Amino acid sequence: MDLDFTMEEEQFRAEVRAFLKAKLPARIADKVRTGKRLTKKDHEEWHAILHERGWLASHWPPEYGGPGWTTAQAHIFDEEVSLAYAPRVVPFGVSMLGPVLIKFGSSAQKKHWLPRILDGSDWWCQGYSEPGAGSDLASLKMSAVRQGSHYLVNGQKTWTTLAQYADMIFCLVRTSTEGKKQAGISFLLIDMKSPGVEVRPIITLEGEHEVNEVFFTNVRVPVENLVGEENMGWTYAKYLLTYERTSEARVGAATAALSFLKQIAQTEQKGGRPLAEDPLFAARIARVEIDLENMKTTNLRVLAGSGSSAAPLELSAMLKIRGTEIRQELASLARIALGPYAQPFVSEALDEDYQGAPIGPDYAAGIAAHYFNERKLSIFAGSNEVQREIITKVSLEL
Amino acid sequence: MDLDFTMEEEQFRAEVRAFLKAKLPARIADKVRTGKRLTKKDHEEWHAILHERGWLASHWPPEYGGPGWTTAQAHIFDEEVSLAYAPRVVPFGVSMLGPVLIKFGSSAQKKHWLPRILDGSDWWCQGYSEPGAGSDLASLKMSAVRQGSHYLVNGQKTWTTLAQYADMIFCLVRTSTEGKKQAGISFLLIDMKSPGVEVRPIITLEGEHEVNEVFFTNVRVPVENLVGEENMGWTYAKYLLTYERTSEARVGAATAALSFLKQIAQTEQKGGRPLAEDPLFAARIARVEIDLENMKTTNLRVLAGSGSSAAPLELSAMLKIRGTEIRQELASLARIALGPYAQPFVSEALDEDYQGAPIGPDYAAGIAAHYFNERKLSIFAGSNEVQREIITKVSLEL
Amino acid sequence: MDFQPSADRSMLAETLGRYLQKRYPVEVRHQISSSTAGWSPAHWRELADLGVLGGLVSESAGGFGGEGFDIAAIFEQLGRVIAVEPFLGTLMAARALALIGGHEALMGEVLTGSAMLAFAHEEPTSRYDLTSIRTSAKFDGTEWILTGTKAVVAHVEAADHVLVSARVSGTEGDQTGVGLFLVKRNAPGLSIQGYPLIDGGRAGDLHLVDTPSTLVAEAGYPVIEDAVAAGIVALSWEAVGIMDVTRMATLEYLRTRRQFGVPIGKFQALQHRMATVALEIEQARSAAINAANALQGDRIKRERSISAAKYTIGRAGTLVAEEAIQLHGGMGMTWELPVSHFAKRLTMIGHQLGDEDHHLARFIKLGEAV
Amino acid sequence: MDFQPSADRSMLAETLGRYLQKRYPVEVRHQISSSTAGWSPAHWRELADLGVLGGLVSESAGGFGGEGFDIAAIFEQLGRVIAVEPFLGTLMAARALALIGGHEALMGEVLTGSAMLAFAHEEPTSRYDLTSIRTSAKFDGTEWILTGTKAVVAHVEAADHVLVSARVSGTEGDQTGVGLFLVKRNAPGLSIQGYPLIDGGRAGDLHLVDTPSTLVAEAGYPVIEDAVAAGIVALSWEAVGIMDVTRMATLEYLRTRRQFGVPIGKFQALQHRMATVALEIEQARSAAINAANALQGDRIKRERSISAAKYTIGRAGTLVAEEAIQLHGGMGMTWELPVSHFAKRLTMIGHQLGDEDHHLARFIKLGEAV
Repeated sequence: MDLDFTMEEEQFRAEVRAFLKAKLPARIADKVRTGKRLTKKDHEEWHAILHERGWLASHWPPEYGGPGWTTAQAHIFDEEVSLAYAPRVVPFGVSMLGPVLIKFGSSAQKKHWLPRILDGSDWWCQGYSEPGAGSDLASLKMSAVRQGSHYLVNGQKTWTTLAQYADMIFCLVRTSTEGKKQAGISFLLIDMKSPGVEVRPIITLEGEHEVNEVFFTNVRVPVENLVGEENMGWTYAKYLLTYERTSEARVGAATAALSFLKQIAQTEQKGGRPLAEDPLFAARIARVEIDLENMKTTNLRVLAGSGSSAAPLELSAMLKIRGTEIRQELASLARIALGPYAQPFVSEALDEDYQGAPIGPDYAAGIAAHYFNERKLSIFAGSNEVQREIITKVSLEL
Repeated sequence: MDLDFTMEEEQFRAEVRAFLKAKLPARIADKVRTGKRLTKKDHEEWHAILHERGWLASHWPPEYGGPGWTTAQAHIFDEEVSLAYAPRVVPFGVSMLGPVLIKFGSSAQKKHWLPRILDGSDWWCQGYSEPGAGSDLASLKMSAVRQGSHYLVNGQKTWTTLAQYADMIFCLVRTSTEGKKQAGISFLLIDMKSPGVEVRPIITLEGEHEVNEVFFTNVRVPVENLVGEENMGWTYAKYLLTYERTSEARVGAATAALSFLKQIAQTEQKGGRPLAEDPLFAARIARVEIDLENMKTTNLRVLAGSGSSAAPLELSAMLKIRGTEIRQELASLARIALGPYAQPFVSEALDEDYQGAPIGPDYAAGIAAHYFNERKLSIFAGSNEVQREIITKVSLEL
Repeated sequence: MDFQPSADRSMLAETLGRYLQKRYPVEVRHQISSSTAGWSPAHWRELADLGVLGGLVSESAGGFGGEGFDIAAIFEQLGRVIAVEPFLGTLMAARALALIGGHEALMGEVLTGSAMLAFAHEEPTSRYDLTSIRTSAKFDGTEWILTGTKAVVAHVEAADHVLVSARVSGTEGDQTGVGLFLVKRNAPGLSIQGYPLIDGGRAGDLHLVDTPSTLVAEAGYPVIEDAVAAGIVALSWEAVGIMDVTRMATLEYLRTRRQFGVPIGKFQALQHRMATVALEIEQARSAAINAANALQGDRIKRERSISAAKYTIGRAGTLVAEEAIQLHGGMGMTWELPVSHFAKRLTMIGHQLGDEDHHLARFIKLGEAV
Repeated sequence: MDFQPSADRSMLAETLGRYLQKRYPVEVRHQISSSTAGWSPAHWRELADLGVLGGLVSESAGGFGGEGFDIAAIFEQLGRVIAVEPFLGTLMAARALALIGGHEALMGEVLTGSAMLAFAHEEPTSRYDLTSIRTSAKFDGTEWILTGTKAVVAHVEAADHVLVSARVSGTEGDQTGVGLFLVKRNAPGLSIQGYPLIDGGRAGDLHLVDTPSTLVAEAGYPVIEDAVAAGIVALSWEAVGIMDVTRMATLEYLRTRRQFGVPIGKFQALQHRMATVALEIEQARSAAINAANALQGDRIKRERSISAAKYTIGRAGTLVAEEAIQLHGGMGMTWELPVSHFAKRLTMIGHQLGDEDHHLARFIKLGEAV
């Protein structure tokens, strides 16, 4: 057993750092660090920078444009990118659809869509949840009826992140109502510019527009946009969900958030000394820091244990739960650290061009909103209750 | 609204204190405070002292020998008795069977049994749980078949506290297997000296003999020992269980345990200062102290709200949960406070006549054993899971 | 012992509750909250006319209440509709003036709703510590001149007069040497950086540069402590009101939302969590009762009960808010559902007048003094 | 990165595991535990013959192990049978001697099982603080004379030699001036108050009054810290072994015990709690891996990982023990079921070499040093 990285791996880390220092725009990193709003352009800019270096799709095989990294390298990259406060690459194309197409797509689909994901031609979003199908995803109703060379699609998706920017959406749709509810689902790629597609914003509790409802009314989708076989979509979805969960450990992001929290706790004062020295607050930070240290190793165990990214289901469910708990706790502690200054919230202050004076400490503007926004972590991508069901059924065999 | 006690009530408190000072044997109080073993004789002695004063059956109506106290007086008495480290009166006769007989017993039963409870002629124990019927109490199997002037009883009870001392046991028995499982249960009083009754000790994890299995083989029980009507025992049992739960708040006992914990924390040293000044340990004590202060008021709300001891089911379930959690936490903190000296355990050191030198601080001998023993609190008298079911069904209507 | 509210208080709570339930539904609340003012002078005037403001202070100061359970009755109702009106600042400032005595004219205007008060004590670096006052007060021979900054003063933009604490002598951390001053909203050297709050309504940072003021108490600390204690009783009962509504909304959702073919309230894991939520709410209610009961009592007992309550409300409030959102699933994350706003307000109560850790440490310290 | 144990370590773990599973079932364990000695010289000798003891120390000291993952492999197996044999004291004392060097003859006897060591550092008032040493060492011109008391020394009655820390200079709390001494079991002035432990086996308080001894290290503190770090790696892995067995036993009970007509494992509220238990065990395993990995490293990193692990094991251990008892219902409270003894041992590991609070505070302090 050896948890330490090899010399080559540490060299790679240095290379990543050098790249980030040279290429990550300070303007963007600063936004990420202080919880400011990223524009569509910000995302595209960083996407393009990574693509240019060939480091965008870290988990793709080299033949499709992946960098061919080992698990350790991918892990190091994730950690460094987060610590440098780079934006998270919007995952729907690169991290979600990409792997599904690579594993289940036709050659034509791979040839057409994968390069467009890499070069940013298509902004993808994900059409999974429906109003009546949240945790019970397989009960989804949005229908696709084959009519010759196309499917006629009707229904609704919800919680669709950044659909307002998207060119394309990949959807789970019902192509059959026979047999088990999981059996009649297909995986379909839909052009957001198709007639009959309508996006309506959902404003979240902190006032942001990040997620949407997407309505489909008699939308025509060419049959070549079906991925894999008809009625086999559940298999692809499960593959993707496992993938999504593992990535929800988000070790790098948590490490960066911890580092930011420590800075705040050094700056905020309590009784004439840094808040970081208050025994109760210091204990709160230490507890989550230790949880994170432990989770880092659990994460490495998953990565190393599998040799690939397909992790044992139990540990990956645990990583989703603990990973989101840790990030929620970090968001909570940052909020608590602010004291009374967690209350003010000027939404425009999160925009780049905001000219107003900061209210309270200059890092305060987005922290409470971020805390409320992060409540989503334990709800989305398979709620933490669903993860406990997975642990119960799969591993505990109860 | 007014939480404070009246002048008369405070006068009553003074009277109770004077009585305790004069009559509670120091030898016995010391055993209770330091977690030493109480003998059967100790229990009987204290029982007789209370009986002599007329303060034994604080919840019985005066016509049966109760003191005729108000709710507030009973509460004050409970608090003072606990704070003085008096033993808890063994509840099976006085607090459990007594109220059932008073409410559901025949005149003959009341006339015969109630005085014998008061004067200690009969030591009662409780025959509820069976090996296959724990949380699912109503699924009990011990059978009583009517044969002329007696019932023929067969079956087994378990977790029977202090059955080794008991003269009598009150049992839930099955007199019918028709209809719902709750419908065929009767409430029977059985002489422990009857042929066919066998008591076998259960040794608990800390090595104590407090609970037992009781086996019944063709035991003949006179029909006049049936309480109330045949097949109506579940009603009486539920009445008793509510009673039991309310008392499980045990505010007085918790207050005494908190006071003992604080003494320990003042004595134990950490870094050259009292452990009580360690910020993390002080926070642990303060959290449970606040929980207890809150529960005291919740308990008073239950008592005052009902005007009698029959509390709303929801709050009484909450009191059982939080009351046992608090006492478990107090036991846990006392254990933690001891540091390494929680480990040694000389069982004989808990006996009165033990001559050996104390190991570590003189209060240490029984603390870890007490912690382990107190794990039972969340299991017995309707496990805390069963209480949550009650809250769910009765009050939340889920 | 008596847990029945008095007839007067029941009537006050009923009157206010009926008004708010009818006239202050959540859409109206959102409108008021997002308005430029961040509160509603019209409602304020009506509530004053209903006599609600009189419940905040004692008879001797022109009101008819001012005891812990009067404050409780009012703020519980405010919590049930997450009202954004300037009750908290009014309560604390008016209570302070009432304790000091005098100021009858101003108090009269306040209770009829024609003058507005704000209470400005907390500073940018004081972090809930009531003695951590840097704002300075100097007597220039003619009048008292204040210089300093007060942080996140609730509805300060709305105030005609601001009650400001400032250091007359001593250094930060001393209880002695803290005076209380009345500052007019239009006084020279006074400026306000106003802003909306994430849980609704508005507050502001109050900047004072050589601002003339009127001294109302030279040894102001005991008054401040008492006023803050009343503020904490108020926040605790506001939280109780919010928690009760949140609990009902969540139960309703659990009973109606279906997943896997059944209402999600049928899932035992969620049931047991709701049982814990319900239990914590009852504990919080008891803590709020204790605080209200102790408000009139001996100082150490009062302050211990106050800190115990704020700690309890902080802990329970976070649990209730987070569980309400979680059990509502995605819907709990939306602006559209009222529950999210109840959750935000509940969380932010933890940032007013001291958080969980602050009051736990304070409870311990007060215990050492016993 | 490599999470595969080496072939040597796998073999060691397998050999030991096979032996213990076969020869050390719980009835035998109880017998040994309640015997006068509180351990089994016969098993000890056999385990020595199997070469297990050699895994405790490095090659340079006559063993073949001594790294974190060697210790891990051994103690995980010991945990799985809650063995009461004197491994912990032997590990710490032998590791200390190995670090100091020399003492080849004694080490040889120890590794063959013919001499027994104990490690006596903790004192009645030191409460896990490694620098809180009052036992005094004085050189009387001929030899070193020790006076003081050592608290709850594991299996001290069994020892032929006790490695004792004592203060040569400085005062309580100094890292400097702490020496290490070897004391013979039959030395004059040495007495032992021996006793059984609530989780099995025996320990004792060691009283020294002008007891002659042999100095083995004058600047002993770094050696003590390292030996204790190794002890914490050992306890962490013992706890991991215990938790795995406890989890399996509880799951088995949940699958077979029926209430309300179904196995209680079908109740979702219990399922979700077991999921949390399983999660915490995996986190604890990761913490134990981190500690084992760091044992060979830089001091601050090592001590942070050590304190993080002991904190984690303490927290997870209490949860696992308490949930195991609770989910077993009344049965978990009985002496008869092995799970109660696993729970007791798990709980008591929290009382050895520092509890949750101690190591959390230490983790924070070490962090400030970074």
